[in-house]
Amino acid sequence: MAIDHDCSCNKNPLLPSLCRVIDVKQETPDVQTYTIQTLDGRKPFSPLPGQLAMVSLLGVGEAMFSITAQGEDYIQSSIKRTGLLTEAFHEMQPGQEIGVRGPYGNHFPIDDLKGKDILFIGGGIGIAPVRSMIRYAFEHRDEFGHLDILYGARSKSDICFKEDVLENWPKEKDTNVYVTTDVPSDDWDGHVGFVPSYIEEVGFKPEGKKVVLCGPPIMIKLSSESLLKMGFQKEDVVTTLELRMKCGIGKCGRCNIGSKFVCLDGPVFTLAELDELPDEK
Amino acid sequence: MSVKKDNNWEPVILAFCCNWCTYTGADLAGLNRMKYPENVRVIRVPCSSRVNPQFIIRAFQKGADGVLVCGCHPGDCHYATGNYYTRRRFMLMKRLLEYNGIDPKRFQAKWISGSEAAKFRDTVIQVSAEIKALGPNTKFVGTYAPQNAVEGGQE
Amino acid sequence: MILAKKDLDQALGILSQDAEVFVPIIELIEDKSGIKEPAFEKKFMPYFEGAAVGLDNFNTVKPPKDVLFPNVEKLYKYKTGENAYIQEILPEDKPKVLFGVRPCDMRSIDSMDKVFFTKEYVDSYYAKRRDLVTIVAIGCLDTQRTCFCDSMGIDPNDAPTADVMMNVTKTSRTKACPVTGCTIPEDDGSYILEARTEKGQALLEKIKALCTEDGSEEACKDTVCKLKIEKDPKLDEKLSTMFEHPIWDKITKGCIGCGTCTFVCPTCYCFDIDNENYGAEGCKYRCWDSCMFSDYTRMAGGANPRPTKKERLRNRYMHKLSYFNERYGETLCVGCGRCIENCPAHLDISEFIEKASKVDADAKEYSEADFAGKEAR
Amino acid sequence: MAYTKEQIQEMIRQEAKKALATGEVSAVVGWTSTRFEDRTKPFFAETESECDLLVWNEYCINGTAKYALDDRYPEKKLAVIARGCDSRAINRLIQDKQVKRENLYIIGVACDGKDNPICKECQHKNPLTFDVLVGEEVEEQINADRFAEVLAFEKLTPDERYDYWAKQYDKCIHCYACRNACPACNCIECYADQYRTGWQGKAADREQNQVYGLTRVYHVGDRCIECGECERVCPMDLPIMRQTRKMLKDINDLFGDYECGLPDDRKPVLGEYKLEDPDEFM
Amino acid sequence: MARIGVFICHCGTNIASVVDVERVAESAKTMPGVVFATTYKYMCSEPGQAMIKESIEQYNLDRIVIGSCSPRMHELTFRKMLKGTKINPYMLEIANLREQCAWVHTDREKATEKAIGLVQMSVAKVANNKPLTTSTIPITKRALVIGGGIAGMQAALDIADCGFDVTIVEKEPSIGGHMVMLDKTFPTMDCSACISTPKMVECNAHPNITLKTSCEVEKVSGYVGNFEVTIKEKAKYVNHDLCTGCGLCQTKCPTKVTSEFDQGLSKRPAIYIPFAQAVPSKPVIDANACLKLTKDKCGICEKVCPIGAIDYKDEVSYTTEEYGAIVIATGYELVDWAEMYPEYGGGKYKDVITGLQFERLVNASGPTEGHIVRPSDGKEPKDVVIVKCVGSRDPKKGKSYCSRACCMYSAKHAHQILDKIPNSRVYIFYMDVRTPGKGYEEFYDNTRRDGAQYIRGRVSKIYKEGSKLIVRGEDSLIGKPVTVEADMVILATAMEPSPTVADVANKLGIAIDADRWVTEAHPKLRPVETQTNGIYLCGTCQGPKDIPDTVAQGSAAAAKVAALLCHDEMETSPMISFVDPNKCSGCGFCEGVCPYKAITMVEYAGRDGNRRVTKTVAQVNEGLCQGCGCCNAICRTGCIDLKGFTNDQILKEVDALCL
Repeated sequence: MAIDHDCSCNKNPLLPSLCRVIDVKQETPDVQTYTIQTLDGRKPFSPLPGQLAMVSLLGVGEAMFSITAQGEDYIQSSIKRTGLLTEAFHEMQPGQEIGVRGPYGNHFPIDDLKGKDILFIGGGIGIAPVRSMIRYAFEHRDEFGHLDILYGARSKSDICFKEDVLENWPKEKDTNVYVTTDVPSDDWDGHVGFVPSYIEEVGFKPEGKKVVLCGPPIMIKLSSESLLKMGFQKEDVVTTLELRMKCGIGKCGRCNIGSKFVCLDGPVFTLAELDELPDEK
Repeated sequence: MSVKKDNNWEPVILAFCCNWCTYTGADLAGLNRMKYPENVRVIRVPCSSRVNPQFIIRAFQKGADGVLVCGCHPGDCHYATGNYYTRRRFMLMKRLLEYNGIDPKRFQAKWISGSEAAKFRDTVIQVSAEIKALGPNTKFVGTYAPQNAVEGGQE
Repeated sequence: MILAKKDLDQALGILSQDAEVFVPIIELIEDKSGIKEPAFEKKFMPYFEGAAVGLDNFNTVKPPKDVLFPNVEKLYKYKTGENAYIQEILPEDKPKVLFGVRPCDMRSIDSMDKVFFTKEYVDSYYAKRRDLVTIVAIGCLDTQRTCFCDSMGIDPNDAPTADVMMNVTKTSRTKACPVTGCTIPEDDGSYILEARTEKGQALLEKIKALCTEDGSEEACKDTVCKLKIEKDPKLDEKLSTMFEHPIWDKITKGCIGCGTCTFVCPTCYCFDIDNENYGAEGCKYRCWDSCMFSDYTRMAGGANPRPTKKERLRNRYMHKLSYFNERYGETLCVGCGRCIENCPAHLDISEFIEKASKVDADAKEYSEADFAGKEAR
Repeated sequence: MAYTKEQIQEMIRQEAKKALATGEVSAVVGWTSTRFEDRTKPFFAETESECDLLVWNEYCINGTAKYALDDRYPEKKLAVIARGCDSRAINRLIQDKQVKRENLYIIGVACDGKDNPICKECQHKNPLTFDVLVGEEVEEQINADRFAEVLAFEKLTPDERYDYWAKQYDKCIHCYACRNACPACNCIECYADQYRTGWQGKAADREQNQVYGLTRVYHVGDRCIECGECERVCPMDLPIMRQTRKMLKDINDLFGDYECGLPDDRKPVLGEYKLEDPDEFM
Repeated sequence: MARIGVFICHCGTNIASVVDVERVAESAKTMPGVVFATTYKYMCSEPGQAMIKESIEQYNLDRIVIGSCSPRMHELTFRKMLKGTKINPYMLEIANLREQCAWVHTDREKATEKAIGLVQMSVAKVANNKPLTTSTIPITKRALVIGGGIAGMQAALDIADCGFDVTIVEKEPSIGGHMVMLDKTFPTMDCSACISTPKMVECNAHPNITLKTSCEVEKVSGYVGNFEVTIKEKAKYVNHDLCTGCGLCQTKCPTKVTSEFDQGLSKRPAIYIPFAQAVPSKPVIDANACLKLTKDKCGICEKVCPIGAIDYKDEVSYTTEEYGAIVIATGYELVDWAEMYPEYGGGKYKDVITGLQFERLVNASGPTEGHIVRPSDGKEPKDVVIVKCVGSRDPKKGKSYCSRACCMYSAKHAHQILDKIPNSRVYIFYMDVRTPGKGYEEFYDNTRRDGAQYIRGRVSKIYKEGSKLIVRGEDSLIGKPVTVEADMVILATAMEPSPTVADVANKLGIAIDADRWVTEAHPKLRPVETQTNGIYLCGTCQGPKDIPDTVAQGSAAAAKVAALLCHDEMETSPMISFVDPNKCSGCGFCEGVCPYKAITMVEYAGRDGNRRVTKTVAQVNEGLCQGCGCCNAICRTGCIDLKGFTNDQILKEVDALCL
């Protein structure tokens, strides 16, 4: 006898809804941000910060991306060109129809973060999921304490969301923004150096502070080490994982780490939670 | 795959033609206003040795009724030796396809030089007639063509 | 209810009238060249008149899971460009009967149910198929040498979650199958059928006329598995501490990285999603995938969290024996023995279970020689 | 005087121990027993005591050579116990530049024919390449009927042939055991795993199985060493060698006698040409 | 997703009269990726091109398909047009609606259907096109000429005169080749040495020419403009930097061996200058003959040399130099007739000689100082038989081709004999007389007038009776057997390529035919180029020819070289193969089938699983690759692909075929 399940009223979780890309923005030479809307001009769904969307380029393929921002009637996703599929994504033009399903996965622990100071750390395209949380914090500014944003990119031209990072966010109240690049360049007069060392250089104080950390695996690893060295607790640092995902609903099997599925139980984990999982990330 | 079976049925024949000989020969047939059946579609490749046998399988899978590979005569290859490899490759492939049940007339290879417009025309006429006599190809045709999905349902 | 063996074909015929009846059938692939003997294949396929039904004691190579979770399943079709659309393709409404499912396979379907029905999302495709299927399970009369379901806590004589349970009567005699040589009940034997659910009840209603109600017949329920293994009852917990154990290096060495074990496994449910295009139109489908394939977890940039067969096989075994327990509360290996029988490299999950049960979870070294006594002939 | 199985087994164990003792060898690949009497499994002996688990009997049927590809960039040598077919497989891998001879230590042992139908057709029971030979060489036989199966099958009508294969490909479950067991299938990344490039879909339906089946023959046909592993490992019992042998037969018919995996530096047939090759495309 | 524009050309009425172009355009609008489709009277016209450009802007197109005449006609035109737009010139496909549709069909309905199909395939292909860019490669302004015969010398001189450095590599101790052996040249009868030795001297003296005699090409790598050539210099045992060429050593050397220059008709010492006018005029030691080097005896030359230039310890040396272009001029040899024709005595009769031997006999500087005598007894022959086509035009025994020069030099030989030996009789057995050349027929006429008897037929046997050679053949004109008693027989033996050519061609990566002649890129239009860019040919390495043709080819090759070297850099075609090193297994099959040696196996820092390793992978040399794609079809992983004709593009084209 099969387990009781209600299938008649349940929406097919694998079926995307047809949406339209209404704007394409070139963030860096290899990152684009897409603004997505349903065909009738609505927001496809209302994700919580850190959640994922499965974006399907019909006829080509689909991939999971974090939702980096949302508005009244749109969501935004940023995609970095890494392979054949993302290359095809980068050929998208405004007006193009795509399939979107989601939102998937857990989200940043908003309730835990509320009332605390937050240090946001992003590296490269890793700022994309963090941005959704940063925006949430700004939208609910009074619910959070002091905000620090530390962002590192390869060079100035590789900085994603330049307007936000360099202009908008520094203007927000009670907010410090630190930006660094890996390599110096003529058009960059800011800090030069890698994120982990910059973290130590700034010398954030762990007391009453939560950390949201996102970026390439090696950056996460080294930054975590720096943070722990500085006295942050593993429970207070949240990060996101990225693995190959297909179904998004914890069924197809490939994104498991131990008994957890990144698409369903993740992508947001605290360092303490990650410690519990097998080393297969 | 819906089987196209009516009296007006025309086969779909794919011809891979090397740029330097056969494609030129086919162009020359045009310049000379020679006439041949409409059912051959040419894919231009630099050399017959560019043709991967997997393309042939793909063509049958996608519903081609016949496939033709044409290149320069051995010894005349624009790239010196390409068609010698072509020759070996397709001598074997032809037999393998036949072994798997594909009528040898459905896959043919021919050397046609840039001046042999008439040979190009004759080859097309002959292959077209042969395949027309055989009828639509049903072997290796994709069972998963999406028009099945569009028309029917699951399974 | 008692159904005489000789009436089985008739019963299947009746059931086939308004449902597709999947039953193990011995299919012959004739080799007309006469060089090799004709090949037999035993698989679950729709019943047809004259089919050589093989409800004997050999399990099918392919498990019955594809009736609920097909090898390839269309999800939706779409069109790009002008007049773009996305249109769901759900399975047909046709009811199905899975007839002759062994207890191990029945348990595997239970596991599948857990996967596809629980944890936030219900898989619409699986759900629809599952709802339309009535399952008739059969108690094993004999077991293969690779069968070890009773060591995994499954009774080879009973499948509690089936819609109908079917057992051979105690008085039934057996004989060797003239085709395959395996043990089967003689024609004058009979089956005892017992409905466990409403669906099952409805199914039995249809063949009631063929059955008798003889209370004196007793079901044969004393079958035991040929393969007995010593399994630590807390193996799942033990394994969860053994992720870095040296045993993994050793036991995965022989693996050739093919997908045989996953595709013949009744509980492997991993799938991939891909599409097939036809001009501007196309179709999204899902198909079985195997965690043993190198590209399974490989990411776009080339990095792979499970780069070698060691990590992949470890994940498979851990999934079967530990992860699934943690997530769904039961072991995912049902002891059907298919992977043991079919593994090209003769890897043996039962052997692993035994060894893992015995080893010291904290050992830093592992040698096969420690187990030599038991295996060397 | 011929050695007994037990004697050869003991010699294998001794050679394995010697190889490990040199310190240059990481493991010895051979066979060990399983819980079933009539079955052995491939085994990596890494310590002296594990060498005593190596067995030699008529059930040692798995190929050992392909394990050399598990580590393409090894720090130490891998010792491989090689029968005739394994040595040809090793030659195949060396000729395809996938392993370096110096990374292997080959313990050759003449094969007396295993419990595997293909062994009846074997023309090379003795290892062709080895560092040390265990026991004595055995007499080779010429298999005059090498292509009998192909010849018989060729006599069928095209429709019979197609239907036969279609049924076979209906069975195929796309597990790629044939590929992974085949010493000629030694690409770092198989075309069939490259779903993005669109050579082949991932679905295991008849269509994709046919595409895979034919492509496989084309890819390995001119390099097949006829070890029969593809057919042995197939869980669905597809007659895979019948396809590959067809190509081999045609190669023999068209381009002269041809056998692969011998210790020569002959190029695969499709990688070379002769001006005087037969031509039917005039 | 692509934004494709489709432009269907009427081509006046050429296409439009058979194909319903409007319907094709309408249909194209429904194809995946197409955002705009239109037709126009003449796409290739200026207004047509302007319209395409405007549409690109207006509809934000990123690639286009043009349905028009054959791409062989206007592909370049349209690519040039795209250079002025935001679209890369290679984001273009042309559907051939004229030559392969409208012109060959009459049924309007079916032709239109086909046209739609062709456009569909092009649309599917173009959607997968990638922008391609041409790259430039620098050119080393130096040329290498392999072979120092008349062809090589002529080529070298002409290149050098254009101001480029040239190196001549000659395997013999002197340049000059065969021409300098000859006595007179037909039809003008001027002295061969008199006109070739000045060329040799000029080569030696030319400031832009470096002579490398006793040298061979050892290894060639690189590609057009950038060849790296390793030259092997054989041991000479004489330090040419010191040697003054006084010749004393030659006169004192006790060893005498057969002279190659005199075709075996004389002896030379073991330390020798090959011939009097040799360039460089300095001796070398024949290591196989020298007593010192073979038996460690003698050593006279070292003792007599006034400046101590003898160096018995000399060794083979190698130098590597860079060149932008290479000319192969390895010349010919005569076939070994003795093996082919045992019925002519198989070499055992001394008085059966080759034409080249006769040249030495009749040459004033030859062994007999120009007296025509029998090698056997030194007597003057009266009856001389000349046999033509020995080894030529004889596919059964020799070569199937005609050696071209024999008809004329046989006539010349006849003329010389009749001129120098009073009352002599010359019989010429011939199959045909071929005299295509200025003044050639006249020369032949004169020879006949001089008294040479032409007998049409093959010689079946030559044997000796007493001191006479009996020549038996058949006069096919009268159909009767003929027997001639001769004092001497001259065989006009076939030319064949120098035995070294196969090796050189292999090193250069150029093709030779079944007879080992070097294959030219195109027999009509690219007669002095080889298949490989930057490698040219001239002279008899390509096929038998006479001196005027050889010299003409030498100059032609020089012109081609100069045309290349006068540029500082050159553009390469972007439609070449490329390798995905991450997928490459390094099996090297592609390397084996590449006709241009454009693929080499290189080390690459890749990954194996998650481990960093050094892999061996194929790499395509952009300068050498010509884009044939042979390597693509042999590659099992599909990791080597052809830009412009990628696997993906062709598969998509095939997919679109049956829609």
